[in-house]
Amino acid sequence: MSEIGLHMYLCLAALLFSSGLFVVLSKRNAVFVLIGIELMLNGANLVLASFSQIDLNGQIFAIFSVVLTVCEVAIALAILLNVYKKYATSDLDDLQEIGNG
Amino acid sequence: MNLEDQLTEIINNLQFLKVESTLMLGAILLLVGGMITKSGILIKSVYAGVILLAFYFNWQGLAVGSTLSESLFLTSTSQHFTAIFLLSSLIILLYKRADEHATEFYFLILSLIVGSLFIMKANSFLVTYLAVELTSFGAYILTNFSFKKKAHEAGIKYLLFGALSSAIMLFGFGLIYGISGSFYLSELGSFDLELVGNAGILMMLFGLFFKASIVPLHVWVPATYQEAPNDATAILSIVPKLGALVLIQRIYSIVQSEWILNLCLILGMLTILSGVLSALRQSGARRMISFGAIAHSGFLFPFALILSETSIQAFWWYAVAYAIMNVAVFYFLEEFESRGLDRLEDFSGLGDNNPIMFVSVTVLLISLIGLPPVAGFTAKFFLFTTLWEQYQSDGQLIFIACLVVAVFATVISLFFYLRIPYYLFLVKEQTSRSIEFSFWTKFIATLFSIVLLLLFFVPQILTVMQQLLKSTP
Amino acid sequence: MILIVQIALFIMTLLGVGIIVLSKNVVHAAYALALVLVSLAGIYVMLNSELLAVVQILLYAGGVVILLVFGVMLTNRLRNGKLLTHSGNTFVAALISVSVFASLLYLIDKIPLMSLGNSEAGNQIGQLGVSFLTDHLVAFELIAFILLVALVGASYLAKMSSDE
Amino acid sequence: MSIELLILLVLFSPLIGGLIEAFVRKGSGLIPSVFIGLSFAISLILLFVTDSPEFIRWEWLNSFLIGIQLDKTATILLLLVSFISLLVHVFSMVYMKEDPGVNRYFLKLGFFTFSMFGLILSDHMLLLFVFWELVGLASYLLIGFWYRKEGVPSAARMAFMVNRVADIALFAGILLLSAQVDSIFLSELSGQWFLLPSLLIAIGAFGKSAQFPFSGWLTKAMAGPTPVSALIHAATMVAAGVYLLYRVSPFLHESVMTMIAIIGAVTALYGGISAMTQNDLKKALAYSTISQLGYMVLGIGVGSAGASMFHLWTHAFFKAGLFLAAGSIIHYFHQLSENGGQAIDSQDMRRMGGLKDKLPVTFWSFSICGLALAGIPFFSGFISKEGIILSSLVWAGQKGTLAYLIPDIALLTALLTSFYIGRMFFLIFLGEPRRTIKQSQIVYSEAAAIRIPLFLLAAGSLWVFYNWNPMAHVSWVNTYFDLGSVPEGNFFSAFITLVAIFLAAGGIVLAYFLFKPGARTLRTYTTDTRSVSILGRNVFNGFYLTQSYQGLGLATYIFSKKLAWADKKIIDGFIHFFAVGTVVLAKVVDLIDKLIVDGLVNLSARIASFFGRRFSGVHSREAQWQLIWLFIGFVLILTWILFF
Amino acid sequence: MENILSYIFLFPLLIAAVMLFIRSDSTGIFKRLALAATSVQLVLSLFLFFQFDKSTVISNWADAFQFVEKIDWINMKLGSVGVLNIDYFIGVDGISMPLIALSSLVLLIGVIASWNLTEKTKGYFILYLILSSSIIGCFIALDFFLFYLCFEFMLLPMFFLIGIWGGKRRSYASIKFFLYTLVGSLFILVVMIGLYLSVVEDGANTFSLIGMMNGSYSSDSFLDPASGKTIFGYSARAVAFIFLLIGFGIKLPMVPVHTWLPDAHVEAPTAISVVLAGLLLKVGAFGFFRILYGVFPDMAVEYAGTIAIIGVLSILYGGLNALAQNDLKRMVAYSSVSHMGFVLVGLASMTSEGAAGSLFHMVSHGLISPALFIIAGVIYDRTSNRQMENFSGLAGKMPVYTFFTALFFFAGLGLPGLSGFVGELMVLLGVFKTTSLPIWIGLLATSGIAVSAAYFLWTIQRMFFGKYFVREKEWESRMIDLDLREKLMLVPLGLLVLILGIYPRLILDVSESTINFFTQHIANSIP
Repeated sequence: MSEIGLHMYLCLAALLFSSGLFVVLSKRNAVFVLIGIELMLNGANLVLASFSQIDLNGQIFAIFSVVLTVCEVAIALAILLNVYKKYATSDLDDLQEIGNG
Repeated sequence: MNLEDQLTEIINNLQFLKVESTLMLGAILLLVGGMITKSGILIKSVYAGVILLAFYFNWQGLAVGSTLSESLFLTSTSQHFTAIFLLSSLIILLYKRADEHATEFYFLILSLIVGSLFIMKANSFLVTYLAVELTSFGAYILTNFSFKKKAHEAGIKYLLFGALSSAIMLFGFGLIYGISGSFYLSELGSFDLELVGNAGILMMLFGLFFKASIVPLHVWVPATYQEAPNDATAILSIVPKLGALVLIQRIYSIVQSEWILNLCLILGMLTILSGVLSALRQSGARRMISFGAIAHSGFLFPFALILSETSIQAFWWYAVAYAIMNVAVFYFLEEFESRGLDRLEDFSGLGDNNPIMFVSVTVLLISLIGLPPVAGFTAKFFLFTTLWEQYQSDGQLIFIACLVVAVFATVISLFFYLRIPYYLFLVKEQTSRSIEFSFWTKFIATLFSIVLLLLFFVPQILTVMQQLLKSTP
Repeated sequence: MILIVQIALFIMTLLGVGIIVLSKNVVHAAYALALVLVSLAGIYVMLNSELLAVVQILLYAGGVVILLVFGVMLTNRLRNGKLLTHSGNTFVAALISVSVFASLLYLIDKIPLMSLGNSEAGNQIGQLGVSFLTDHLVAFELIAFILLVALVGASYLAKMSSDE
Repeated sequence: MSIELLILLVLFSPLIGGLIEAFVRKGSGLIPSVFIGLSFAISLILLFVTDSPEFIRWEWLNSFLIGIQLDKTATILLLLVSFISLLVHVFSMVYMKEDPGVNRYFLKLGFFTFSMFGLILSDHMLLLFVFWELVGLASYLLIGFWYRKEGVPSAARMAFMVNRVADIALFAGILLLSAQVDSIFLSELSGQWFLLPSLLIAIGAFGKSAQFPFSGWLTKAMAGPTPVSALIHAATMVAAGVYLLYRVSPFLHESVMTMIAIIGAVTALYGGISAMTQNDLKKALAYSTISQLGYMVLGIGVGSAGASMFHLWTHAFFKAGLFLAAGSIIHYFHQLSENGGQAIDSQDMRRMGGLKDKLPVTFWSFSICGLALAGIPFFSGFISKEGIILSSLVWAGQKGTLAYLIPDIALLTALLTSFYIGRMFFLIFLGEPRRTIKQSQIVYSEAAAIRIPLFLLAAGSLWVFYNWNPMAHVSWVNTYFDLGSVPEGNFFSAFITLVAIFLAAGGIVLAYFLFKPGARTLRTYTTDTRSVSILGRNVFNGFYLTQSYQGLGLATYIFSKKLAWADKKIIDGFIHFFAVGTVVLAKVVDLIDKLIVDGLVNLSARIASFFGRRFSGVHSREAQWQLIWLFIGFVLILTWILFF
Repeated sequence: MENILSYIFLFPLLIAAVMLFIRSDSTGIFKRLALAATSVQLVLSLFLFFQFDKSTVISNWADAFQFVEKIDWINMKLGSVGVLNIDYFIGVDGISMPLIALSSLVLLIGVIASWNLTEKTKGYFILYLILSSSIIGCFIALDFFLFYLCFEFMLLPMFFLIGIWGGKRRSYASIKFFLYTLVGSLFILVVMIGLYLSVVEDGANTFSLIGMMNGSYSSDSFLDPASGKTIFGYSARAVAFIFLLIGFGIKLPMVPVHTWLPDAHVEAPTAISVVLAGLLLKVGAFGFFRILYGVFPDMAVEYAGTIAIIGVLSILYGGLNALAQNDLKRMVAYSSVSHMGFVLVGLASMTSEGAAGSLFHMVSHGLISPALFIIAGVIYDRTSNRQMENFSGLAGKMPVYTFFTALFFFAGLGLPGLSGFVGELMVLLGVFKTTSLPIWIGLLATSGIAVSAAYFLWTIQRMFFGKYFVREKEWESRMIDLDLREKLMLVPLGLLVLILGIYPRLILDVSESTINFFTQHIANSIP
């Protein structure tokens, strides 16, 4: 078979997930972190889509998840807007006011 | 089955969505109402009406088993916990809340509850995921609702954690789905999940751990609880947490694998320990209580993993006690914070000032520690009993370990919970301040402590309540 | 042919990911994300998930990326005319990511082989539509409510931020 | 009146008298004296009406009987105690008249007498122990009577503590015994006891009777008022140990009996030597008492308990007499110092002298009692002491050669005894007053309350009351003590008697030569405190004819000095060291308590807070670090699931 | 008078509830109400004491209890455990009867001791009355849950009473106290649950202590002696026993878990020290009687040696520590440790003499130690100081005070004729009589008496004898002899100490049949 097999898709998904994770953990900018999360979610979606060969449920799940992601990003940006307003930065490092004392 | 039959059946089964539908429609009604009027009282009464109606429906309707094309799975446990959610969301009306954000606030609270109800009742992966996300969205937004600087910080952090854990969860669903081809929780038990499936379940559980604030997904709790408005925090600390635990209980009852038990109990112990140990060093009242709430998740956790009848009932009992304690404790914090009492030192020597209020607080804190004669003790007592009994029946040492950790943590929790009464009564006041509370506040405070005492002395109230829920008309 | 397309899509995706990981500029990253998303849409098509691909392009590539770019614009000060960010904990982050990746690969390796592309092309959209209103009615209802919540929440928050 | 009632009357009337004196009608001791008199009278009646032992028993603890008995021994001892107590009460009426605490004093005295009666009447060993302790308490209270004076409180405490330690042994012995034998009623004792209880009980007796090495407390006890010393620390309480040994001696383990004999002998010698160089009047008498108690214990050890009890009886008379005489002397000097307005040490014998004319009754009674003590024929001491020496000889004959040390020591002590009492006599009464006091201004005469007791006690020290034969060694009193007989006299015994008389007389003569009025020793005695060098001057300027005597005397003198020092330093010191050591140990234990036991608690708190800190790292403010923590957890768990 | 026990138990609570509704600025009323409440309590318990039937024949633990009241309290279905049945189940036997009488007396005296309190009287007396009820409750509870409730509920009032009204380091002391005893009670809680799951009565699991003591285990349950279950390789019963030993040992207190006691005593106000020493320690000891020995007689036999050694250690260690103290109250506190050691030794002997002696010693110590704390309080009230070296020769200045001090000191050091002696005597009789303990234990325990004499006498010498001296000039004017209030507290205690010393059967008769059954119960468990 000349086509790329299921496993390759899954590996791509894993790669997306892990590199998203790397971005989340290492980039300071909140938007960047969001991008990382998007990557991770896409990785997960890819898993679902790959398995949607069994029945349609996988695809449906993925569609719903895309919708949810959009909502999430919208909320995140709304909050980020507020944060920027108050902190004048969107670097997570600079958000360190909450703590003991 | 042809489409027509399917649709008819769905229409027939829609009645099982009565509670959720009521809440959702009520939420929309609230939103619409908010456009018409800014009157806080009106909004609150609509909210109360919706909750009461939902409560009525919850009391009325009971079906056990899967329904709506297996999307949902109803159990009596979920019905009981629905009652807890509704009641506690009713109680938060006692909190002071300016009319300014009332519409959106109560709308989001309702959405949060809907989400949690679906978490408990979800059967298909999709609904589970959506319910978790719905709950999270409500929670993310509510965290910002004090519109203070730090609130947004807490909000964005909460959201990032949440999104991450939902990504993990989604990946987990993908794996389970891929390996089993199944799309329903109730079918999990009928497959050999093997390694991949187990990893998927683990990743799925991570998402639930996040909701239930179990180690290591508890890190968002202190910041969120600290910065969200108090009434929102009360709900956040009760509703999603219990919902997730109920779902974990159901998942475990389906899968029942050894490793889940061990993993969860170990994480439960870690949760307890990390909660109490971290709380030791806090100097802000609310932050300390937040860590206490983490510890309580750990205390609640074993119930979800022990499937004896005792455990199920004790779970309900502990949950009720926990709900009442948390609603009460955040009520008090609200009252104190509005008078500038944030840090523990601020409480110095206030004990004489307003005995009724502060004695009630002390009663409440004792209950949180788990000492007699208040409900918290009975709850802990049931926890210990459950663990003992489970150990007695299957002899796994991990239950004893859990018991030891729980006992040990109870001692430590003495240290930090008691610091508030310590400052109140034992530390002498440097400058004389006068803190006044309204009669109404004092009345509510007393009521809370009376309820806590009553639950200790007449614990059967709750079983009777359970019975009442069961004997639907 | 299909293989070439597939490989191209894979390469595009990897390219996008690489840019995101290595870039310091948020805007570049956002564009790279768009690239990744579009390529993924292509991959979905390869996986016989056309509706998903459509949704991906419409919502993700169209919605999310634009939102993100706006987000970047609204919430970042320019540094030397560029939207640069720095990163930290790179080593630990890389370590964790690599170990996660390794674990996932290990898992994937355990998944039994399945052949692709044997699903009936048929009336997939129709089936999906029916399934939305039957099997996944609750989810459908729920997502509607979630959209409402997100809408109300996000707009309210945004409003509050601009009010002050 | 039934005998039970009489017994109870005897027992309680001193206490009632004391209570009335202290709380109801505060007088100067008349009422307590009357009540004691009542006890004495009843005792006298009891002596004649009691044929067979009387028992009173009651259930004190559940199914645990205790009781009292009145047998012959008890009656005669009751008589003795009540008699001496009566005299001391009367004496005290004058002696203590001006003391502000006189009412308290009589209460304590009454309490003591009550306890002593109880001790004598006890049938059950536990009851005996009860009164034993009460007697000790009374002694403590009376020694500490002048609690404000320097050294008095610590003296009282030391006396009580030394007693207490021995009492613990007795207590343990009794308890051990109660578990091993059927009955611990004194009247029902039987069999041979095991070593441990025997030993413990003997140790208890040694404590109360000031035997070596417990003797130290008795000299300390002299801090109390002198009449008290006469009653408690000479006549009655200290004899309680002897009494107990008398009661249990037939049942004691054999080796313990030998030990008793040895301890008695050692104590007798030790007391005698120490008494020789004392300057303090009461100290000298105290050492003498120790020595005499040693005799009694020795007697019990050699199996002639009856003889010991007889010596107890006679000793009670002459030693009480001596103490009361001492009290009279001290009282005299007190009067002098109060009237003359100058503080003087009223007990230093070196500064006395010439009191013969000032205190004639005292002089005569002291002489008689002193002769009795010295063991001169025609006085009671001779008869009783002879019994003990003879018994020890007989005993030694049965035991073997080495055992002859015991009678030898007894004889040697007889010499020492007469020497020191002679020395005291000469120092106090003869010659000129070695003290410059304007005595002429004061007219002092001995009050009747002083004269009568002295007279009676002196009279009681004469031989006639005991046996018409002045050379006998038994008397009618012996018939009241039917445990342990006194051997019959024979030629050998007559020889020994002669030796004893010779020794006694020799001692007095020796003392006369050293301390006669005008003797060189005395001239510098008052001023020079370096007594060894005084003796050195004696050697060269004095009696060089008896160089060898002097050499021996010097050695003895130096040795006695050393012994006194040793007594003070080593035995007291040992007790002191023991006390200090205990305190040090206690401090160390306290430190351990603070550091380790508490330390553990604090340590665990510290550990808890350490972990608290580490955990709060998870809750650091940096969101991404939290995420990293989260994923470390995730990876760990995942790995666990995957690979295990 | 049918529910007399309930009246004794609940009357103070009722009065406390009444106090809640009185305005807190009317200070005088609270102490009077508290006095009334405790007086009524005392009268009722004296009535009970003399009504108690001493001659019952006991063949079963159920026979031992009189004035039994049993009301269903909590009755809820709890899953597979069945019905969670907790009863309001109270009664007295010969062991608890003397302690109840003692408690009501000491509590009354405690009220008198706090008569001069002016600060926050309302809170103080409410807490005090709650404390009284809990103490009595511990002694009369026949339901383990009820017992535990009362046991635990003594902590909180105590915590606040020490923490709010205490001395300089009160917060440290109160937290230490709370921590220690909470740890102890959690140990007990765990065992309690285990017992509940193992003991059945009438076919249902039960908290009934009678059922537990009678040993009606459900077959093959965890703590059933016959089942031979183990935890970590140790016999389950042994583990439970050790847990209880620690739990009640902390309360007792036994060495080495005693260090909370000196701190708590020193910092507590006089009245609270009185209650603490007089009663709370007795609750710990009562736990030994009722639960350790009552429910686990087989383990008690097995661990007799351990308990005896701990007891002897407590006696000597406590005594030596007391000797080292300069603070009067601290000295008394350590002496309590020493004295409670006798209770352990007596119990370990497992003879009726030893057990009765332990009980008697508890009562006797319950009279002596409150008095000693009152005595320490007298000097503290006058000078705010308790260091022994700051005082000397008080005997001349304060003769009545000195008299009482000496009386109670001598009672403490076990002088015959006073109650302290009887307890020690009986304990030692038991120890020497039993065959299960070596002789040296008895000898060491006896030597403890000498140690106690040493520290008491030394204290008398230092503080009361010698030349009159007080450290500060300003104290001079305050060194007055006992006033009426103080005499009112000390005289009854002194009289009782004397009476019990001479006529110990006042207590012993009451407890005789129960104690005999108790020892027989232990003896029966020896296989």
